[in-house]
Amino acid sequence: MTERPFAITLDVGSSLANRTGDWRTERPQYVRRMPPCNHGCPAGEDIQAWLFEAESGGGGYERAWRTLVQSNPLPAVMGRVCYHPCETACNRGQLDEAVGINSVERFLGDEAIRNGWELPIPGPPTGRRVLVVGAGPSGLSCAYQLALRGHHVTIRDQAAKAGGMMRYGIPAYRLQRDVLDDELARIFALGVQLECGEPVSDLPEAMREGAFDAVFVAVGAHVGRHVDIPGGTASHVLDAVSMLHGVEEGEKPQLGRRVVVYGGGNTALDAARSARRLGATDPVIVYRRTRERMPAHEAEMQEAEQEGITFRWLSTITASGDGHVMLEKMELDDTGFPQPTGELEEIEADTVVLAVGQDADLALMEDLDGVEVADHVVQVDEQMMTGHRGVFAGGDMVPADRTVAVAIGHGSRAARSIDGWLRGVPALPDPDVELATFEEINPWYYSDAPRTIQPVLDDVRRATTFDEVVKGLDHSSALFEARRCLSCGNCFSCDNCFGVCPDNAVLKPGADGEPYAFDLDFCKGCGICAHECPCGAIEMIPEAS
Amino acid sequence: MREQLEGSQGIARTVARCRPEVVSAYPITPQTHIVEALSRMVRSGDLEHCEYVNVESEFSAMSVAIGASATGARTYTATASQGLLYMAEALFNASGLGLPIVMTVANRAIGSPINIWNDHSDAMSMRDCGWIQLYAADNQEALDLHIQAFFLAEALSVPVMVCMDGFVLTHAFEPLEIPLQNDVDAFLGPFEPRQVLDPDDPVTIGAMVGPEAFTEVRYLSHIKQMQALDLIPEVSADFRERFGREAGGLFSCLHTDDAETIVIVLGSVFGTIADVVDDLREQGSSIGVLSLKSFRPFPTEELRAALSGAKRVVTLERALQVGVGGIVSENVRSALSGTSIPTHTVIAGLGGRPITRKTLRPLFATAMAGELPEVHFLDLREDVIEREIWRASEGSHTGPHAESILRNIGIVRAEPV
Amino acid sequence: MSETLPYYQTGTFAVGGRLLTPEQRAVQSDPDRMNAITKGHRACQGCGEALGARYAMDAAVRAADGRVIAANATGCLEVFSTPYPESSWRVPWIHSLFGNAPAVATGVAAALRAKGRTDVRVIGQGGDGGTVDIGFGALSGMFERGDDVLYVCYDNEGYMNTGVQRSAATPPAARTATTEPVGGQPGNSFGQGKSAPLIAMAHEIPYVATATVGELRDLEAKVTRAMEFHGPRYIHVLVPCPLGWGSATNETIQIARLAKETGMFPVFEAVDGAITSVSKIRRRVPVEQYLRGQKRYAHLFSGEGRPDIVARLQAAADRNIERFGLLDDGDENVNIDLLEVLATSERGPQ
Amino acid sequence: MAKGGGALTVAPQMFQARVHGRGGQGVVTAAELLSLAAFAEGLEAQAFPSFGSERMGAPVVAFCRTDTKPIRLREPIAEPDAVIIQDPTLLHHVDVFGGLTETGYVLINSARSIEELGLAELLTPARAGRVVTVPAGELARARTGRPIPNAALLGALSAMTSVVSQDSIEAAIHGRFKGKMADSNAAAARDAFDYVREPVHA
Repeated sequence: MTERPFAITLDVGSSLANRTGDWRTERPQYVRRMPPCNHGCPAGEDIQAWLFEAESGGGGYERAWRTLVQSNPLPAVMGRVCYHPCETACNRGQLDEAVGINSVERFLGDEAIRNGWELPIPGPPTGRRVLVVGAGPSGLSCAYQLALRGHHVTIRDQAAKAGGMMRYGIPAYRLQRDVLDDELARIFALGVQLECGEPVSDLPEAMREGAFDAVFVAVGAHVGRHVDIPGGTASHVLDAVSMLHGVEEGEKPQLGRRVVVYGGGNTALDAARSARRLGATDPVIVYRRTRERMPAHEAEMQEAEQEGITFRWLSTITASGDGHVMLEKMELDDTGFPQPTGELEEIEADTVVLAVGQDADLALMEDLDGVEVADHVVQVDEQMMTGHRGVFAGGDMVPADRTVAVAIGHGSRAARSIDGWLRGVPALPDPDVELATFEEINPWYYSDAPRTIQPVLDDVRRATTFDEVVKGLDHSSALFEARRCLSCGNCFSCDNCFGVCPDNAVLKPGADGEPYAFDLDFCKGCGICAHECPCGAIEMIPEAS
Repeated sequence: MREQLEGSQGIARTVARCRPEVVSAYPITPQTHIVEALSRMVRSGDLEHCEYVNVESEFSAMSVAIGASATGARTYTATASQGLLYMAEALFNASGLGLPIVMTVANRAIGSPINIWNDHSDAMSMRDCGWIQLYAADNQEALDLHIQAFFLAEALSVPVMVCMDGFVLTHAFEPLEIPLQNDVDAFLGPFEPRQVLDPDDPVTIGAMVGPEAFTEVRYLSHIKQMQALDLIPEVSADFRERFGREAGGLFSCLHTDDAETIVIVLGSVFGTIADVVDDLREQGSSIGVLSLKSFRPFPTEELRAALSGAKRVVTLERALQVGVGGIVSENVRSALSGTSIPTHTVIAGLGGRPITRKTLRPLFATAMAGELPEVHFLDLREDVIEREIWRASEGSHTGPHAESILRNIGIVRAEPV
Repeated sequence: MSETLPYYQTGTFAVGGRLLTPEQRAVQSDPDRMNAITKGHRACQGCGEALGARYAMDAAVRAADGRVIAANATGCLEVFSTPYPESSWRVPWIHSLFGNAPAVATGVAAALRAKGRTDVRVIGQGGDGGTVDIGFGALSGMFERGDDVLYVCYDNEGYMNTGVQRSAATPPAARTATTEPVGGQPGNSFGQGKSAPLIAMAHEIPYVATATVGELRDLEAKVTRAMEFHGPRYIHVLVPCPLGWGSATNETIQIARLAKETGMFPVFEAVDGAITSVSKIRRRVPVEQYLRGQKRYAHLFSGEGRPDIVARLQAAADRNIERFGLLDDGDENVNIDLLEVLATSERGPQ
Repeated sequence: MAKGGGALTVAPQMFQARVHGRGGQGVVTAAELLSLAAFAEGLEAQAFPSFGSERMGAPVVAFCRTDTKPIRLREPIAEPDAVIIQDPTLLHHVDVFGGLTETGYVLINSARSIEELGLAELLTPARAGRVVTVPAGELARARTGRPIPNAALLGALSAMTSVVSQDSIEAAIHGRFKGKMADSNAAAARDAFDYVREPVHA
């Protein structure tokens, strides 16, 4: 077109000359917040990161697993036995139901075993030697992390096999042993040296003799507590820990039909459910407080009830005689402490199993100067180091929840500290990242998708065998579950900011996954991008005046 | 070849030969016969590659024309009277956007009182809308002006209004020469729009323009009309060259060269007056008549030259600027400003009242005698006025202005009997 | 409207997503999208109309393979996009007058037909003032003649460009500069206004749809669908105006979403004059939640408040929900008697 | 083209005819046909209605001028050389003879005589043979089935005045109408022509 009319006819797109950025009083910026799942994971997993990979399915599963094992070498185990505080923290729980993180973790762990995926190649040897006492989750985790850093690691354990409580505490119906063995083998394949049936009694001597530069002690808590029950001799009384240990070693304890388990923790449930499988037709759990106050995990309680375990709340065993025990009714006082009522009842009992707590055998530490023991546990600092330089400790023997996840977390944290200690550069504390709360989520953008229910073993087999009760997810349901993740606090490339900006002031890189950017020459600072970000990964900050 | 045709049919057939691509119209007397004929030609296929759009109002008629013209289509519409006023907003828009739309205005009075007969109130009311306004003295010229209008519009990228008297011309049967298709094609050539809506070369048309540029935009449209003052005579000459007929131009003259009294008229009344003027000439009177064809742009300089020899100028017009008097006369007066030539206004033929030789002869006699008032209303029914004025003014005073007007038309306020 | 995608993070509701196939993504997620209205326009912060216009026009442009001409009515959109010497449009675009956009679009379409240009599609657009008020005659004429034009009305429920005066699309009780919250019945009167979409349907044109900038994929999908038809088509898009509604600039989309989720603004589509689908309410909320976010309704909550008026508005929303079957009760066959709707309507569906 | 019907006189310089009738009787068409006929004769011609919004039944006037030179005049015809009255019921309501020239023709659609119509005063010597009634409506009905008298009256006019020939009238009718409509009207015009030329009625 020649000689277009002046002023009334304009060239297209000429408004690019008008920089509207100077209208702005607030500017958007992308942030990375701490997802509640990561925050809640004692093992320190970057759950959101591996879910992100898993969402792609196919090749994404291996990428997801590799991200996962950076913090936890035992996904298949953890996917079975973890009480998943991550799911308790999951924001999606406030929308419909928490993402089944644990089931996806198990799926990935099983995929790895099925496909023979191997752990990362360790770094170049440092020549440093570390002794790990205890082949439980904590020790294994520590050994794994140290090995990756190029240190030589020797694990010593008094038991016949590695695994600690994973093998000798957790019944097989919760954790199939072949799975455990597979994941352990993978760690030892890294060059970690395992010495079983080798109790360590004198730590300084062991270190000197082995020329170890540092030691991580994680001997667990394998000593079952006892309570005196009058007349106890008459009937068969044993403690849960040794019972479970025995079962693992192939013993078939004669429990009889009527088994009374005394205690309210997970161990009590393990004992009762194992007893059921050993022929006890109607195990009873006796607990001094109410169900609400029972420390055991809800999921386990439900499974136990499904298996016919019965409960006697607010009860204590005052005496046991031949074929029976005497229960006394309790009531909670104002402080919530159970008080005897004098109200007695006799129930039949062939066996009484005590599950009233476990302690660590701290003989190993007692002579070490500087080591401080309180409440039957060893005190450690932020770095997991005891009062004795170079001696680190973790797992059930230090103050913390006694779970596999916590143990694994201890192990890797200790490994980081030991590595730093060996290098003379103290490990940096975790950066303080703001937590991504549900309020920052814009739930509208997430379509409704209730979680997948994992299949379970049928009742008959649950009553008679130690087969695994809870089954894994198949590919499609694992994918479904992974994709339920809201990606709290971190961009997942949904293009929403790019799409909703009325001023076209969000720049999108060509490829997916690459970060978006704000075109501050044109952004007017309306804040729609932040408000409409599904996962709360954009915040508005005032313009510097 | 000449044919005995109704004016409207002649216009329709001539417009068709200009090959419009879009015709949008809303019916209004006395324009109807033109658009009826065009719609028939489109449906029958006699007018090819043309869309006829039946719109729901004149406002939309012009709006459709605006959209079509901006898309590069040669566009035509026709209206009259109230319809032209209903278009008003769009008329300004079409000229502001520089869209070369051609429109026939079948001149008709404006209500209230509603009146379907001919005068020029409609077109005159739109004299400032930025369109070129051409007036036809007879049907042949009306036909020929439409061809020239398309040329002018497209050459300058400005809309053109061809004004022809409603009924007097639109409904009159007379011999007409319909220009041949080849000649029209050769004269017009294809439409090459100055700007066009096209995805291959997108533009933004119709921006909001502020104080920083609005004056310049207006000035440029003024320049366009000034250019038209030069182009209109050229186009008319070229037309004569090709078609062998006089048509258009800024104005045409009869016996004006040596005339003491020059009568200026617009439109079809020229014929009747020409007859009278010829008779008076035979009787030795020094009178001539000037037929103004281009009212917008107004040929100030050219008129000044043409009228310079006259002793007096009488502008006879079919519209009244209520509260002022003549409209064309005002422009004539400005053309003569600085000269001592007296100008007179004769308001005639409002709302279809016939302008006849019977009253023109005495009018011109009075004029030549130098006894014509500055503003005169031809054939005014003074008895009615007298009665009404008296009735209206009972108990109140009409005031010196009103009374001087009344004196001009020979009414001295009567006392109650 | 929008099919469920196997992506439970974003479902169908975000613009794009790395796990979606290109077909599943919105036009707006494409880095190479047209941006028919580009950066540097002078719309207010958080302008719903700027957003809606880009979505509609980009979708139309994609559907027409880039061959689109737009005719725009006077109004905010026109003013903020084309102040001399800058234009934000990248498609051929014309602004003529306030009340004639449909007719100008008709003229463009007529010219294209005369020239045998079947490749180019025509879009008419304007605000609610230019569409349901001053331009309504032209719009009806365009519908009735069957002109091949898609007309998009960006409804911000008032004359925002001139300083927030009342239009025929202004909802009851809303405050505008000409319906001030004074007197016994503060704000805009009940029982007034008109439903352009239903009236469009009464013309039995091929396609009519409503949408909001609260569900942008839906808006895009409807424009795309509309482009599959020829003849007159009408899409009525609710576009919140932070200035005129007194809403936060960052809540433009949220407010639009609430309009739909409360039932205040039914989202549906109609083919040949019959409603063929409605967008179900996902999470029903009381109208109060919608109203409270907007200062134009502040008088309903200040002091004693006017629960009676809020209740009337809730009743209007409930009527819409019942009339258009907006709740997902599994009943998918939508069958709405237009006459019944018009007969029983206090104000049509808006 | 050939002059028909034995023209007695040549047309005067300007000939002005005024047609009176009612809306729906083809008054405007009559004027148009007359102008077409004159044009066919090689004359200049101008026809125009009394502009207005006529409705069925309302009194209507139409005009036709013919001349040997181009016609510039555009005023209504105040002094007709001929008046054609399509509907005698107008005689008492409208001044149909207003301005009729001394030698002006009068043609009335009626089966009754001028005297019977009480118009004897029209029969001046100057108008000898120029004031005629013709049952044009009946002739038309006989040919066309409808009592629209315009074509027939034009036939009668050509018989009286020879301003235009009967052939031209029929040519005009065929130019304006098609098929049977044209034929029947032409026939009616011919009948009226013969009716006037027939001395019996003169």
